[in-house]
Amino acid sequence: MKTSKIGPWIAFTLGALYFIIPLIATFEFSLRLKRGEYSFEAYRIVLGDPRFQATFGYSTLLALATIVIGVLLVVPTAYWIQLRLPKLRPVVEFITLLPLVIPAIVLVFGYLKMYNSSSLLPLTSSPWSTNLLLTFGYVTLALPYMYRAVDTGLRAIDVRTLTEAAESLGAKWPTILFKVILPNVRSALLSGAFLTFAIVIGEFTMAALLDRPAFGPYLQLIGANRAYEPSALAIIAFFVTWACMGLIQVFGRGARGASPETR
Amino acid sequence: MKTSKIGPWIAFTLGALYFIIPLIATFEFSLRLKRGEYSFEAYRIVLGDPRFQATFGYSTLLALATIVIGVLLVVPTAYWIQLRLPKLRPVVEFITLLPLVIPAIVLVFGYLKMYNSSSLLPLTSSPWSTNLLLTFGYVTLALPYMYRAVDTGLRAIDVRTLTEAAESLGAKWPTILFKVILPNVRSALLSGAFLTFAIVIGEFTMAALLDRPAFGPYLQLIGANRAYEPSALAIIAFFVTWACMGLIQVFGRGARGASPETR
Amino acid sequence: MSFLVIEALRKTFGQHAVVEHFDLAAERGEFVSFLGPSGCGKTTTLRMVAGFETPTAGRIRIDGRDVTGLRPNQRNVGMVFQSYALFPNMTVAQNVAFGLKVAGRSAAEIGPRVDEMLKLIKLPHLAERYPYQLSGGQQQRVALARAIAIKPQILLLDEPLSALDAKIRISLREEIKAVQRTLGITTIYVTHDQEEALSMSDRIVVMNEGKAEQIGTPFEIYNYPRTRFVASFVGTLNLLPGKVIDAAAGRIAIDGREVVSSRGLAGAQPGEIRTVALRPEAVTLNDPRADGNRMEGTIEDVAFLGSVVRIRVRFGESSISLDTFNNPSVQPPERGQAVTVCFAHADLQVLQDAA
Amino acid sequence: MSFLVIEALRKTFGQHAVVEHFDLAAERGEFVSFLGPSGCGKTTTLRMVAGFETPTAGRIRIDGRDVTGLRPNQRNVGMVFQSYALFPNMTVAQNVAFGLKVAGRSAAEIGPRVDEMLKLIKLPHLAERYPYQLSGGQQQRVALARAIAIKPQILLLDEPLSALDAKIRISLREEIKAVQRTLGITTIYVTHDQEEALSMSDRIVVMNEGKAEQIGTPFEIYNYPRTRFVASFVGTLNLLPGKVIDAAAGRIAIDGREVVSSRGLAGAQPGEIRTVALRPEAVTLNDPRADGNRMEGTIEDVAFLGSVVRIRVRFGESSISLDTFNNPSVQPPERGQAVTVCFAHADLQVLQDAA
Repeated sequence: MKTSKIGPWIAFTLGALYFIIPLIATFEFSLRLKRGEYSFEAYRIVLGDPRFQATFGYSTLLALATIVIGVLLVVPTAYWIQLRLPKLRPVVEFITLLPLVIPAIVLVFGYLKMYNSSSLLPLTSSPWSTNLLLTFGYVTLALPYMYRAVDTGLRAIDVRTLTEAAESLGAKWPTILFKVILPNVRSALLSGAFLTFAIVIGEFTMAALLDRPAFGPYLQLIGANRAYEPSALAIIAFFVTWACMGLIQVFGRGARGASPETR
Repeated sequence: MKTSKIGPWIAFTLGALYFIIPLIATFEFSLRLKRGEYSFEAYRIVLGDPRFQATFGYSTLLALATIVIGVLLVVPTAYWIQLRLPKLRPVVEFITLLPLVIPAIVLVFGYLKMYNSSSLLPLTSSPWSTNLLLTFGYVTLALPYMYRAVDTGLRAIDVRTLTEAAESLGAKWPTILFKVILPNVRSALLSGAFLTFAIVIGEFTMAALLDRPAFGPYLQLIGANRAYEPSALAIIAFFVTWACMGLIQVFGRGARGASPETR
Repeated sequence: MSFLVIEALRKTFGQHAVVEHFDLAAERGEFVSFLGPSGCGKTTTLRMVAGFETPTAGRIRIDGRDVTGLRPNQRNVGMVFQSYALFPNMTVAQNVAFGLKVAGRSAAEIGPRVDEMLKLIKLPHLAERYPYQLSGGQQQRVALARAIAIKPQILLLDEPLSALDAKIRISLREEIKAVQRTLGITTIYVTHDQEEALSMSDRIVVMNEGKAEQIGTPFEIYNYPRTRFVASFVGTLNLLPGKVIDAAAGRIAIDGREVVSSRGLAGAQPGEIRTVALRPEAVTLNDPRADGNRMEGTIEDVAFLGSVVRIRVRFGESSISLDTFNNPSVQPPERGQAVTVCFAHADLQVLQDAA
Repeated sequence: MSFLVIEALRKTFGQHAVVEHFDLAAERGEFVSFLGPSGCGKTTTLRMVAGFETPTAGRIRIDGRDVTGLRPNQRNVGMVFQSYALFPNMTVAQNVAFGLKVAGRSAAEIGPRVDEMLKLIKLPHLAERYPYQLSGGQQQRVALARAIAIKPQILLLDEPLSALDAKIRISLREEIKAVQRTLGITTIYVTHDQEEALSMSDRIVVMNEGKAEQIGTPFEIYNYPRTRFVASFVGTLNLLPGKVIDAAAGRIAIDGREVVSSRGLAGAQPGEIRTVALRPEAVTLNDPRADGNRMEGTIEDVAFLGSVVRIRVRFGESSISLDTFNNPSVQPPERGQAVTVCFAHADLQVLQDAA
């Protein structure tokens, strides 16, 4: 039995190298801005660039808006589907998977056609409303991850029986949702939120097509015109997302520790 | 109880409209190439374009290669993790989620730095080896979906007990894998494969940065230079992915019908 | 009028009727069990009383009030689930207090009530624990405390012991019964375990394929089953083919051996084959004092069940199971031993349906 | 040498010893049960015999061959799991044939063997069904057929009946026992249900906290438990505090009432408190013929268990449970009734440990 443990470790190591080697190469390159020595000069330049600060701030704001709208959309839907309409579950799963496979470009074309300045909802006519449109695009993009995370969280706690137990104790919908259901999927929600954050920060196509000052297009701009700074930016972007993923793990583990399954 | 069924139906309808209206708007627009009448002229032009055929064929080939490599990578890993190293599961899940949050642009920078023509593995030095590099990029990109699909499939059948049952009946690893495990996750595999296919067909960033003649860059090229054809292409891309998703549902349902849980 | 009245209850899912023609009248403080195999409709019936399922037809009245159309949170019923269903984010005390808080009681009222409940289930020392820190048996006791803390009109239990180990099942069933008796709360208990139903209930509803086959006290259900299903589901009746010899005298032949039943063979023709039924505990082995029927056979199987030893004796084509009490000073008999089984004329029932 | 020999078996997970000092010698054809509460190490021990867990220390020998280091597929053991573990993609017949195919038998050999197995479990008509089309009980019978089709040296069953309904559990346990006896296959059966272990086993290993507390026949385990854990886990012993009056004469007072034990009170001082044990089936109610101990009390509880009626009689601080057979012509006694309980001097055991 012991020998068969080597196989997965090899697979695991290869998988880790597959991601880590390009990362190290990029990092090493990003330190070489000053000829003949390693320095963080590229990072200093990038972090001091006002466009970096502006685009990163803009994307962060949009990410937070996306998370709020996504949570309000996904939690009640996933809860009701699980509780009352389990037969609709494959349909909803299908819908939440659509954004994965409809290229972003198609979605944006659709939006542009639908919301152009001569339409009923001229969302592209002002920066503010274009921001709104972009946020909705991001909600769509993040939907699969948010839905999966929340749905998995809900499945882990036997929503149906907990709801029935609360109902038989006299509780009404708001109480059930806020006192019984939400506290038990809090970590799933956070995990979905961080994933959404990471996706929005790195997104390029939509922001570029709608011509908004987001972090993704800035990343590409720098990438096309500079040598060492893009590597530094890539490393920064990686660490931001990495921090998000780390937080997912922390919250995910916290939830598992407090759930009866792990006893 | 009946009133509470309206809520999810409204959510469901809104969700559906959210995707369907842009789609219909795009479709309607794509029919207007000939002034004053609806026609499929844009589709005729697009489908007759040799570049469409070439790029679509290229992307299909790459998608198939991605699926094969992905399956060979993911199935044994997921199986071993589930069977012998359940403690590694969060780590592996973390790794498989990385491609979602590391912007494609970072990965490609890494690859370019690592495999440039002066490196040990000069993969970008010939078209053939760049194709290989792109395929590996796609494998990375599709990893989360493939892994999730296979992992869910494996979880549904209690791999561990089935493996032990087969082992106690004298079976060795190849028999267990090919006679017991694979037939029971076939539909999960297919679902992961179709999702991979849809993703590769629509991917833009990697193919563009590595300068390969894939369908995604072609889509963007047409989008930047033509009026009605991009809409037609978007609709075609949508139907290809839709067909893939439909197949997922068919196979997914077939699997559920044959599993004991639904009795 | 009875405290809980269920009239002509019916529930269909699509074409399939899960519950049909279900009537029940339970008195205040009564403990009623729904007993039957999986899929017999017992849980669906309970869920209609709780309000989780809407009946297709029929009425449910609690204390004279028609609750058929009310939502679960308007019914004031306490529910205990097979899976415990404790709120994982709350401590034991918070779980028990939940229903009281929802009802808007003051903290001064809730505190003592929670203490009282935890004392009742004998877990006052675990008030600050979380559910995942408790054993299954403890979790189910907390679930019981939570359900009764709100002083429900009716307590509903849905196979509460099925997920527990055999030993804990028995001790918890005594505890549930004691709590129910102490509070005098009207209770419906769903189970597939005949021993649970027999030992806890004032009355049992034996269900099969959506219908109540028989309603009666455990004593009635066990000793006077009205249908063949009840007879075979509850207890371990010996069912044997007997050939009628003389109906008036109650003489009948089992496997060629003549026996007598004093419980009526009305209308049977000589030579007719009838099913005869015999409780295993009505049969004794090698009892010199017994007058009545005697049959000679060979011991085929001996199962030591603890306080009872179940012995199967074979006679040609048929066999009879009989129960004797374990006696520490006498080893149970061996397989293959020749024995005489004895049973009273009055204990041999002849069933109405032809064999 | 015995057929299955387990020597000084030990299994630790990290610091925690799950199984310790485990020794067992089972003869060819013997049916041995591992009985104990959850977490007592019984399943881990079984899994070490099957080869799914590697022992930390100790040896396992089957028919003289040391199998401790062998992989499960080299051991020729048949395993039946709680969750059935049938291959969902194969029919019943294909499931049963799996082990034979793996062993490379010819189709001409496999066909008849599968038919034979399906006949043995009485499901020959379901050969072409898939597992999901079967009930739980049928699935478990197929799992049994699959395990024995390969003619294993040892059959291992891991709580095979825990997932089933009470009624099916009883009928399946008789079937498993019958199949085991027909084939004469050496069997280890893991369970937490004392009645299962008592009724099926030739010998029982009662386990607690990773150790075998007692190994013996059901009769020995039930009637002569060696430790307090065995006494309380197996059966339903009455344990009462008694105050020694005269050790030599065996006189002792229970709740102020003097009784006599003929089973030895050696070394006890007058006035000392000792625990006395009494089996419920050794006690009778209002028996005028009985000579021996008599105590007067009040009926506190009556539980109708089917063939047995369990009555609890209270005397001041203590209470005694007793078992009587159900009698269809006599209603069980009522709570509150005054009664006399009678038991023989020989049935009153005085335990060695102080109360």
